[in-house]
Amino acid sequence: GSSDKDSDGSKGGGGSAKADAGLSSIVNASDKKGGTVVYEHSSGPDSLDPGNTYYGWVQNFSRLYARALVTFKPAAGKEGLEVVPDLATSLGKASPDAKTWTYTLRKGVKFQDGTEITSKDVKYAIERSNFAPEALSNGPTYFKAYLEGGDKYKGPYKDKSPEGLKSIETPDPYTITFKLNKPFADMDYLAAFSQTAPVPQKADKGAEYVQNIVSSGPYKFDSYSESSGATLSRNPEWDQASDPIRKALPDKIELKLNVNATTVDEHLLSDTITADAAGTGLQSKTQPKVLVKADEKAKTDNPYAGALQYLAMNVNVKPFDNIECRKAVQYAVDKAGAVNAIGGAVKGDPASTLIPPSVSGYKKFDLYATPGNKGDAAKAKAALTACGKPGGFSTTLTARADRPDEVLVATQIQESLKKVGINADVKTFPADKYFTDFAGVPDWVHKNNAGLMMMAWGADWPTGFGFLDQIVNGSAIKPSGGTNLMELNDPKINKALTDGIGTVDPAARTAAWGNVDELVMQNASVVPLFYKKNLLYRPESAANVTVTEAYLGMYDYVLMSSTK
Amino acid sequence: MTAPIETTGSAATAQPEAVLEGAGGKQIEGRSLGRIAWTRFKRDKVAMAGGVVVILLVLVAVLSKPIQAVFGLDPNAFNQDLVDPTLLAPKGGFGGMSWDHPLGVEPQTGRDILARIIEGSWVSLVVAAGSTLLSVVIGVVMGVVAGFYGGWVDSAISRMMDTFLAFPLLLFAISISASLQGNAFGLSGLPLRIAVLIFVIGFFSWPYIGRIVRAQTLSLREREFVEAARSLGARGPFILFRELLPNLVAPILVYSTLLIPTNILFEASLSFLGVGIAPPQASWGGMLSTAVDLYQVDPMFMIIPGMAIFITVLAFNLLGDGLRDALDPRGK
Amino acid sequence: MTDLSKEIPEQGAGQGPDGADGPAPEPLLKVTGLVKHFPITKGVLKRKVGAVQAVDGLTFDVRPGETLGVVGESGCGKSTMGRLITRLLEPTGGKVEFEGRDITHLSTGAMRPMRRDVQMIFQDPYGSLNPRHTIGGIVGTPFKLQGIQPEGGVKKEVQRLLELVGLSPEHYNRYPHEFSGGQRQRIGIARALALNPKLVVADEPVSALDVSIQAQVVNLLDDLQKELGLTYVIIAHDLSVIRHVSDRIAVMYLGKIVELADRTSLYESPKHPYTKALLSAVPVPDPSRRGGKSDRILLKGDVPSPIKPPSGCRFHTRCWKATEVCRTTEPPLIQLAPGHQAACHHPENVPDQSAQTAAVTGGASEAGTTK
Amino acid sequence: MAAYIIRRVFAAVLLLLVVSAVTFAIFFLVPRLGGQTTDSLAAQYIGKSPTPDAIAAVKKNLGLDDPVYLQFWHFIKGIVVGAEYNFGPNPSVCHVPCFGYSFKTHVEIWPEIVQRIPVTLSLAVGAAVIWVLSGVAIGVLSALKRGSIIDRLAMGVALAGVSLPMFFTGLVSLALFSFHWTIWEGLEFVPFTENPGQWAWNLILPWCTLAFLYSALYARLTRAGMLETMGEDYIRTARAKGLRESKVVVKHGLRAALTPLVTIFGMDFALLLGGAVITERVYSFQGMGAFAIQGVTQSDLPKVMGVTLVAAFFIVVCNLLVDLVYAAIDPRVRLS
Amino acid sequence: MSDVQKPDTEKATTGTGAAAGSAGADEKFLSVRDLRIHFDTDDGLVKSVDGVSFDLKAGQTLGIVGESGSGKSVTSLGIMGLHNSERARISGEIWLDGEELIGAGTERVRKLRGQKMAMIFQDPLSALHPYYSIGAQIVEAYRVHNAVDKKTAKKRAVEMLDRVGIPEPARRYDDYPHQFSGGMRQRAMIAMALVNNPQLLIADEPTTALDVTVQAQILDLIRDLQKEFHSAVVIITHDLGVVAEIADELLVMYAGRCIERGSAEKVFYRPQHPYTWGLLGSMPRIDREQTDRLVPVKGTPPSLINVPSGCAFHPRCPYADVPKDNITRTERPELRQITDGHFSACHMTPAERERIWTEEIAPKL
Ligand SMILES: Nc1ncnc2c1ncn2[C@@H]1O[C@H](COP(=O)(O)OP(=O)(O)OP(=O)(O)O)[C@@H](O)[C@H]1O
Ligand SMILES: Nc1ncnc2c1ncn2[C@@H]1O[C@H](COP(=O)(O)OP(=O)(O)OP(=O)(O)O)[C@@H](O)[C@H]1O
Ligand SMILES: [Mg+2]
Ligand SMILES: [Mg+2]
Repeated sequence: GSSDKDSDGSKGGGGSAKADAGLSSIVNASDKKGGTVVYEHSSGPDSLDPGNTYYGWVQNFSRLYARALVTFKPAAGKEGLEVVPDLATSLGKASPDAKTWTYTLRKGVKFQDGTEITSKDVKYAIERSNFAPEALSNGPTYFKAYLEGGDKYKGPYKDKSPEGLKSIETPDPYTITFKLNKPFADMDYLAAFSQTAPVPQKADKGAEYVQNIVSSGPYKFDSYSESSGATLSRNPEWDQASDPIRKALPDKIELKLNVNATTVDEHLLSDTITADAAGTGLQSKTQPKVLVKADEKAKTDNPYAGALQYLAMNVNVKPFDNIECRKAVQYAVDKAGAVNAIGGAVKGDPASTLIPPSVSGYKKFDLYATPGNKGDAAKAKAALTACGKPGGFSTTLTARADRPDEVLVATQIQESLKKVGINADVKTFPADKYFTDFAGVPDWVHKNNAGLMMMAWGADWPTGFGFLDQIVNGSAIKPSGGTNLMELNDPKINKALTDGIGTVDPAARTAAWGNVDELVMQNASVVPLFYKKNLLYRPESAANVTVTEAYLGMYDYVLMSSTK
Repeated sequence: MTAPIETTGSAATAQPEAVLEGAGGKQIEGRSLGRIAWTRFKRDKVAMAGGVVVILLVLVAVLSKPIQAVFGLDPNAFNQDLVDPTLLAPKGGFGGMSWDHPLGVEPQTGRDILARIIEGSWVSLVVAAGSTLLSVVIGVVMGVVAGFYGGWVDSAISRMMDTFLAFPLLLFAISISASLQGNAFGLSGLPLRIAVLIFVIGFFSWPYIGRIVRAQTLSLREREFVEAARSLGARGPFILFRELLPNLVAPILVYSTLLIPTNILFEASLSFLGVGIAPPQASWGGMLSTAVDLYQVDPMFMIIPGMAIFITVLAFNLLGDGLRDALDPRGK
Repeated sequence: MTDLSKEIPEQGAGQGPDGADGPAPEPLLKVTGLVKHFPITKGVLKRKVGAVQAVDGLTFDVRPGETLGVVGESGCGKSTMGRLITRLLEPTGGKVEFEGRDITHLSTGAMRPMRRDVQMIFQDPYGSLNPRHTIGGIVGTPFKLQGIQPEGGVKKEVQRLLELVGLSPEHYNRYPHEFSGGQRQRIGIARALALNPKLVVADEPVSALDVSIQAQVVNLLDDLQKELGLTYVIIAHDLSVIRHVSDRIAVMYLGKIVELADRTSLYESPKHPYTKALLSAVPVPDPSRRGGKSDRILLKGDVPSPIKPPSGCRFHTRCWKATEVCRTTEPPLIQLAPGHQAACHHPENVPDQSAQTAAVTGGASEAGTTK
Repeated sequence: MAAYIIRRVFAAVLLLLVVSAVTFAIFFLVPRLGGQTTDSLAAQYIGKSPTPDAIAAVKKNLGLDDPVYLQFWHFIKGIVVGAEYNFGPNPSVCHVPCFGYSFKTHVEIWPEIVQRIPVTLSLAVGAAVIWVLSGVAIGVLSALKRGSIIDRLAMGVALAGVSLPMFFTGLVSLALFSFHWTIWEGLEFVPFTENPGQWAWNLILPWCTLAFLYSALYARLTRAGMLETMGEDYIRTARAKGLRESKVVVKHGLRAALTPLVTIFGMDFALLLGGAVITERVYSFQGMGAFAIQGVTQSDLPKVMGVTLVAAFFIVVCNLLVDLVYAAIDPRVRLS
Repeated sequence: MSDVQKPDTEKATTGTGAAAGSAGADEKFLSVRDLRIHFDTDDGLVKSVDGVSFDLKAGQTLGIVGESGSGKSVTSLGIMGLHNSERARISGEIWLDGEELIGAGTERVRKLRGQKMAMIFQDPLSALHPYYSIGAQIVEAYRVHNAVDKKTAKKRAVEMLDRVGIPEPARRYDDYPHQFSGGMRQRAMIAMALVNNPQLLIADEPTTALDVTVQAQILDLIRDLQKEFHSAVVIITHDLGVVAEIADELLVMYAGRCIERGSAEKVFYRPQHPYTWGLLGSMPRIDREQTDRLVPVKGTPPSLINVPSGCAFHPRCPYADVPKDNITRTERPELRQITDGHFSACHMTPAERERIWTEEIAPKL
């Protein structure tokens, strides 16, 4: 665990947990059935359709009504990063080349309408979620990328052939086999996506399926509205016997959407709701309220969010084509100041690597250490001189306008760069077009001299590959919508990634990621700023509370129950 | 005998001969209506106060860069040592007020609030004045043309104004300024934000003044001095610019001064909704919307930009009210 | 400024027994069958649903140096007539000739030079001066508009004009609101005279003024006529004023001239019943006349709407002499005595014009009573 | 009168068409001004890594490449006969009246709006009642006691009211009454049909926030109007009849003074019906304004467009009503 | 200037003493004593009415003439108690039927308004409420002072409309002011004023907005009604013709003061004030032979804030120099009785005036 904090002395015993107790244990553990768990969210999900979502919290939440082949273990601490079978009887069985993966489904698991779930339903779910972008555009498309012939298949809505995607085979109702186009050892993580939760073809209405989701889990939808939210109640067809990981304690789950963020926090503090569905923690303004009072602070957990805030330097924009200039920035940046600007230690830890500590593959090292992480002007100036720009230079720093913290950090960086003579002009752009129209478009970046770009990244699944592949692999450079903002296309790095993911041995695989991380840092094109942290709050009535690192450091919603 | 001008004049100098005799014929230079209005305005203490504040504000806005340079203020300089990182709040009471930072510092970043208020003043005023100017220019041109030419021109313009008035202004403003982020019109960054705000606020509110001007023009057009000019062979433009426009100056002036505060609030609202001026540029609305998130942490931070907006808007309103009273031919 | 000494008004012109056939001097202004209808429109499409028949067939002329007075009740079309002859309005029909030249449909541009010769004095001394301009600016406007550079400069000329109308040249830089009604009217007159016009049309030049001031302006108009040889068309509703200033008088009723005669003839023996009623209704500042008002004719009701004027003789709805023929046939304006025209089937002081016997019909009850 | 109404209704329908056309054109144009191509528009709807095929399919499906008038025509047609889009296994139907269809979240706009109308309506109606009553009362009082302490005080407060940003007052009152003193906790919208008492109770704060600004405005307007009408000749006539002053003020003065307010009220109320954007945002009420903002943050144009059109519809309808009310109260309008 | 002097007041009262002093209230239906109405404005104190006194018997008509702004309307509104008590400073006495009004409470005056005294205004269009039907407005006036049901009131209103000569009164009852012509509006105003049979009718320029033919109708109507109800009538106008037609008594105002008062015959035939001469001289007359030139009053009316010292008329008076010692410029002339019931305020001796009138003025008229 990362509970390296000084646990605050809330001595009041009586079973009340200490701060960060949720990081390593299940707080307020209980087996009592009943009660209503109420979640609130300040906006809304991309979709509650398990096949149409990319949001971490929906992946977490959807497990209440959608059972994927495998899932992360609802457990405290590092255990939570473990993948365990859910709908399948065991984890995936890989061929030696890690290109064929087979799962066996449990027998007798039923949809809410009583029909039994078969491998066809799982296959269909994957087909619809990955191959029908016009209808279901939100989710990740790893299956499309890794399955053989994935680039050809038109999706179940257009391709009405009975066999569908040929690289997913369903030889019998309980077996499903995936044929990949290249070795891929992280397959179980893909199978843990809610996309593998079964969807009965006859109930599928494409995007409108979200209005009538057919549950395979312990809860089913009573009502759903995009604006106000959803109410879930027990699914009578769900059978505890078929489900080793869920206890399904609450009678009812309520999800309220579009609640003012301030109100969400107030509700948490006043114990009117069980959790903030987003799982990103309290807002800045609420933070002092809970931190100054010992008894309030005891109710907080402060986990890593599995995400890194970093500064990308585009190696094709002058003068960042020169590694010395990149190093100058590495030294000049005041990471401690950046952390402080967004709310101090509870919001993040100064970072020196790409992979955050909560992601498997994390290796601790710091190539550009500065005293107190506050930057080192002397070293920066030296690097500048080495770069041939002793007087500094001017560049542009982009950030996402609707992310206030990011803008704040950008301005803070602007200030620290100014001290060594680098003038960065902060320009902000709307988040939804940041990658498609601006920072993710190399042409635009080159033309606008956007040498510095703010970026934050969380892993799609908590392994080094899941974290790194999309941001440092040369294949992630795209004419538009790219996420490799550095335009890093280092054959060494690319190869290390490919080799790593082809390694079936977990330990060796995990070790590979740390090396990739180091390679990237040697290139100096990424300034890791801080590992993001969430300041979570456990209301009095919340029971079975524990942080799951697998889902970006939010509470585990499968476990969570309420005494109310 | 109820011509409005007469009552105004009767009070002051409607009896020139009597005055001439009384004053021994020394006063020959005429007193224009503007002068009379000014005399009247000067007597209105509240409006004068508003006017003085407005002038100060405009000076601060115009000279914001020099002021910052002279006093060494930097609206974007972080002073993180002055802020408690976890509590976010400035160290010390009263929002971190000190000699170095008379209005305190921003929570989280420790930026100097005075500097940001000064920096924000020009943004607020530029947007408000620019959009006011835009809507006044369009409104006056359209209103005058409609009122003066009448007929189908009037019908067309009036319909157009109806149509514009049927647009939900705020929704339009929000969605347009949200759509035009990044770059457009060959602009990007702050200039684009300002241009978009000016356009959005100004372009959709011209019918309000357009209607007023049209009505005024319509009534002025019926006045005999227009007929008189025409009987001397004056053409449209002459009548428009020489005869009508001078008489429209007063209502336009009053309306403009009253429109500016509305637009200041509009800009602040848009910034509050996150589609206005983008940070890190300081703007009052933006400051307020950040402050709103932190009011429990540091109430001063909310109060100061709130007060800045309030005082500015109030001053403009007072000035506008005073001008209206002073320029109203009916007097008091 | 050189042709000031044109023609001295011939005193006799108005009173002379000259008919249309007499060897009269060429009329300065000749109006034939002048018509002005204002369309009434409705809706977005500006559908025409009717017309205000403000002026409906006027024929008269104005001779050089004379003063033609025009009287009539409110809304009978006097101002419209004034605007038509100054071409501020485009006539719907008929013809306006000035000095023999047809100006009926001249464009604004072509009218421009003519404007020097025809000028206007307005009713409302408060509304006819732009409050934002100085007196100098107002009186100097004609020069500016006509592109004339008087010798000695505009300012000097303006000051001369101010003096001419009895104002101090020092008032040059003052604003209209600093003047009283009478003074403002003088400013308006100065402006009208700036271009040395031949014809001045004055629309109710004194009705907005106080009695004591009225006289000042009336006298001024009088003096200027003598001095500059002006020709006036003076519109007014005050019969006393009209009598005082005019040589000939046209009486209008609902867009038509019902009687046109020289002053003495009209006041002494009005031919049209309307004129008669009008004259008898004028209050006389003589308390002794209060008792014996036997000759007072009290008309009933108001002037009908010019949108739907009565058929036949337009006065028949209020006329105590009306007969069937009045209802159906419009009486022409004909000469009943030398220099005295009237449009009536049953004129006063003259043999009946209608062949039909004056059978008083039911119209009498709604018409009028003689007291 | 009937003819007048028919004419006005006809004009209103026409106006609505024009408004929607212009709105449509603007929403068509603005993204293009912002540098977006139909490709990038289409790309928004198809996930992270759109293939050219998919883009072409979306463009075809949504008719993004069609000229603007054709798109507008489809939109208008949708309102009357509904629309269909081919995304999933079976076509997504947008039922009549189809005020657009969100391609991002795949919902029909109209039912969403209908769902939110009660929220906005409750907000607007309640606030309107408060501000009209209080604003007019204060305005009349001020006008009658012109120059007195009451007048000065009321006008001072009114001036402050119009000078304070609404979100500021809203947030401050939320902070004070809901969070600090917890008089209103868990402020959320309760439908009137569910619990009228709770409905009203929960709306008090938003109502007052909204009403504060408007009643300040209306107090000023009423005062000005009253001062003007009370100087009219017919007021003198009413007094000359020997009427009681209260009757002179209310029956003769107020009636005339309020007439111009009807127009302004119609406009203000209509604009609110289109979404009390800021209030809804501050109090997180799911009204039309919040829906529009949601559309804006999600770059989901159909939502914004739908709300805008419905709002325009309210404005046009309110204007129509204002005209009719005007005709009813001012006999001079009726017959000319 | 301090012309609110005690002596002045007394003189004015004693001046009329012969006429008013001994007479009982029964004879003088309306009696105004030294009425002063001043307004505080931004520009100074406007002395709109500055010491006006007159009496009026029931059944009699008083005409008030004078230039625009001379205080005629202010006087009449003062009698009706229609000035805003906060903005106007009113002093003096107004006796109506033996009751003093200025000292009386506002409620009392309100009860008298519309019942005992009624008023007709100059511009009937703006004086009628545009939103209420003619009938409703008359009914309202009736029901303020008579506790009757609507039906009775309506009957009364229709009756009054009929009485003032509006054709088809029952149908026109529901019409709105803008549907009436000018003359009809004025008739409606009169109907409204007379609906309670007031004993005092004040008509402020009742015919100025009307055409001659309609003016004649209205004057006729007022005269007939007066005869019928035996009420006292105050008629304000600047048209001497109208006054001559209808008034028994005449009061000429100048700059807020009464400068001549007397019976109509006396004022018309033997006017005693240069201003009255000016008035008569400046109007063209239809009943006389045409004169070449009118004799205007020179100059312009004075400001009421800076009323010229002494005789307010002196800057415009051609005879200002006739009395010696510059007395016209320094001392204010009092209203003095010349012959029985004929008063005038001029420093010239009556003999002198008589001479100027007969020798210089009369021949020119
Ligand atoms: N521009 C116009 N449009 C429509 N109708 C008009 C217009 N000008 C005048 N009228 C109408 O024409 C008729 C005659 O108007 P005009 O002004 O000529 O009358 P007038 O005799 O001058 O009346 P007054 O004595 O009141 O000035 C009136 O009924 C008037 O309403
Ligand atoms: N409420 C007021 N406040 C200030 N001055 C006033 C007020 N009412 C009237 N006056 C002034 O009093 C003077 C006399 O006004 P009044 O209306 O009595 O004149 P009038 O003789 O009726 O004139 P007219 O013939 O124009 O009606 C004017 O100078 C006017 O400006
Ligand atoms: Mg006219
Ligand atoms: Mg008056």
